[in-house]
Amino acid sequence: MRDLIKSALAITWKDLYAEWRTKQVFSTMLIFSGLVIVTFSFAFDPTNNTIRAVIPGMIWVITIFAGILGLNRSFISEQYNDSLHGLIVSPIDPSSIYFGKFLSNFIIVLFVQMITIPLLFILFDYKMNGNILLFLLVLFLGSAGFICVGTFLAALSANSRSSEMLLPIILFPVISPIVIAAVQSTRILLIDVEEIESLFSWISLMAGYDLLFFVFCFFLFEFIMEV
Amino acid sequence: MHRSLIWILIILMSVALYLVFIWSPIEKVMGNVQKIFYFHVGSAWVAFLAFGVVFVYSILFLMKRKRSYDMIAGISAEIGVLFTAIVLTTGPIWGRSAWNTWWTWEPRLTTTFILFFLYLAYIFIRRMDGAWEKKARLAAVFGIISFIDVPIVFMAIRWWNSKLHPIVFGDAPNQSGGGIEGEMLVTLLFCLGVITLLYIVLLQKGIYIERTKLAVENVKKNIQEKLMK
Amino acid sequence: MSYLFAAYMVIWILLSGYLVILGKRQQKINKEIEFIRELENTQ
Amino acid sequence: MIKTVTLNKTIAEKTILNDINITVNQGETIGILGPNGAGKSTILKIIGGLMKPSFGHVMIDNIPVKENNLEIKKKIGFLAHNSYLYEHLSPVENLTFFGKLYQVNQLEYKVKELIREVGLQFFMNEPVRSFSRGMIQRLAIVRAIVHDPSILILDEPHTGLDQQASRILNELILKKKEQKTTILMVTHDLAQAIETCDRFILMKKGVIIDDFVLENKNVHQLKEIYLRQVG
Repeated sequence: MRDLIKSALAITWKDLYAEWRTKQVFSTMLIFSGLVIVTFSFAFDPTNNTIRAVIPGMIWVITIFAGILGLNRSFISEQYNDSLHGLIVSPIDPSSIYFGKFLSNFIIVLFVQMITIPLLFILFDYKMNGNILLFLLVLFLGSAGFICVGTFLAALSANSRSSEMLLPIILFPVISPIVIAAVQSTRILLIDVEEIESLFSWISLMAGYDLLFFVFCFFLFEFIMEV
Repeated sequence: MHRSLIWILIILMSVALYLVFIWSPIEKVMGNVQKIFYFHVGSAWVAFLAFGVVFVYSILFLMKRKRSYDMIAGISAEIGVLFTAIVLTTGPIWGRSAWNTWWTWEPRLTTTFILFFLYLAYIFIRRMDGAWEKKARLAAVFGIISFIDVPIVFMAIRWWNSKLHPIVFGDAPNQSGGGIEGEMLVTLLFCLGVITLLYIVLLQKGIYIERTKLAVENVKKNIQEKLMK
Repeated sequence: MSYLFAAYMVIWILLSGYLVILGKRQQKINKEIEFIRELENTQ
Repeated sequence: MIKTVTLNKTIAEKTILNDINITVNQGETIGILGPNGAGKSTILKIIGGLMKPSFGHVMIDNIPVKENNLEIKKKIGFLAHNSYLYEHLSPVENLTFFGKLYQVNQLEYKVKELIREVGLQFFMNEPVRSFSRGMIQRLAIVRAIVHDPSILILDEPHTGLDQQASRILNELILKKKEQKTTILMVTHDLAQAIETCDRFILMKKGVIIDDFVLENKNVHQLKEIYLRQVG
């Protein structure tokens, strides 16, 4: 188990370091998020007061669409020089590849959120008055569930030549519960604070989803890694 | 065996139609339209059943790696798409007449909607390029993941639904068996049985076709190799 | 009444649509078999 | 040391390997030769753990490869046609990463030593992206031996190499051979094979057609046998 985490962290570190060198994925995700925010400003009148109602949805639309850009890259980049085969022949558990990739994708998405969400609030003149810690918890749990299934299905779809098209199609239906839960709990925190007692059932749904799918993806991953 | 099943199916299907249209009483509030519900519910049941079959045979495939398990899962998913499509079209028709709106984001309908996309995703994976072993393995993994997902989807949608829209229409007849009359129940159960039989017949047919296709392909490959020598 | 009619029409159309698809697959296989027979005859 | 027992592999109904039984003793250097599509690389991939056999199994040190997988993988160094290297990382970073996966001791020192050995010390902090094919292949070789494997599997290592890189590679292989490393090599290049290998296995269409020892380093004799058997 310790070896598993060690090699997973080595993979995470390698991915993040390569990303730090190039900043390719990160900058693409940021620019894409910016463009989505601009498009939202055309779609919903930013001076209108009702804009508050769509902010929770925006947060998750940005996270998920930007996230998919990164997920698509995370296993395609391993195909260059067949480096994924290098990971398979090395003495590590296949699940540690999953765990390592999950961590690096998750960290990148959290960084993107750290920039885009404040930006969204500023550009749409939204004043945050809910519980910030709970808000961060919701962001954390929601993104974790999304990336957990996303990393797994990215590895699956990387086997196809048209993986960029395949991934969104197979990913969205599976993550629909986490999207519902994440948007609902964000809405409760940002707008309908009076419904706060139902927030906890949403949070527990997210936590349950994260745990369940992490375990399943973790153990099923070796079937994806066969050549 | 297959042939006799088809005949039994045809006879039972006519009986089912008789029960639905003539024998069973007309519902007082909704009238004739309520009769959609027999086949609607039957199709929904088979859709979920088909997905369950995909799940079971996906697990079996990953353990035993037999091609026939993969075939059964694939055909079952296809039939599942067919019956989810039936649920998704008859649902709105009923909704239109009962609630005067084509679509409501009612939990069962929404779950079926997502189920439809899960099936489609599964079929997309099966249509990937590459050797069958790879496609079968990946599809099986997805079949397992998506089956676990369905109950969570249902739960999430029901919670979301009860928070967003308080139930305006009252319980629809398929949501609670409460006011159902004896004859209606008999008809419903009969229809469930007949549609399940229809599923089995379609599954047999599909598997038979896949098997012959495979056999023909093998023969063709052999002949090709012989001719090229 | 027309809604009921429409609903059952849709059911039958979808079902027979699937049967047509299955039939087409069968046809394709039959053609292949024919083709193979011809190949064997020419040998 | 290595033993394959009735190894079979079929991919999409096509037989790639048909009942392969090879026994390799410690310290042997084996060249696997044969035309394209003979299944040479597939054997290496199965032994290296990259592929699962459809039937049969591999024993390494009398342990079936299925169990205790990770311990066995630590003993194997695998060099494929592709380098497995990460483009955006430098040689040091690449080797350090793989060294970590193989849990190599004194990694930092070892990495520098290896890089010096293949003459890349001036480029050890440049990203691999800017390297030529020959430089990449040199780095790929040391990537495969960073953990001092007792079994070295080489899949067409000489393809695309310039003469100097080929020479460095052969020197490395011979050095490993002196250290009693078992070496399995698939190659098209008979001249390179005879430089390093003692035993040869000829394959055709998924079966072994000949298995002989040739220690006199005579390329012509090898060529003659090859042409007679494979055609």
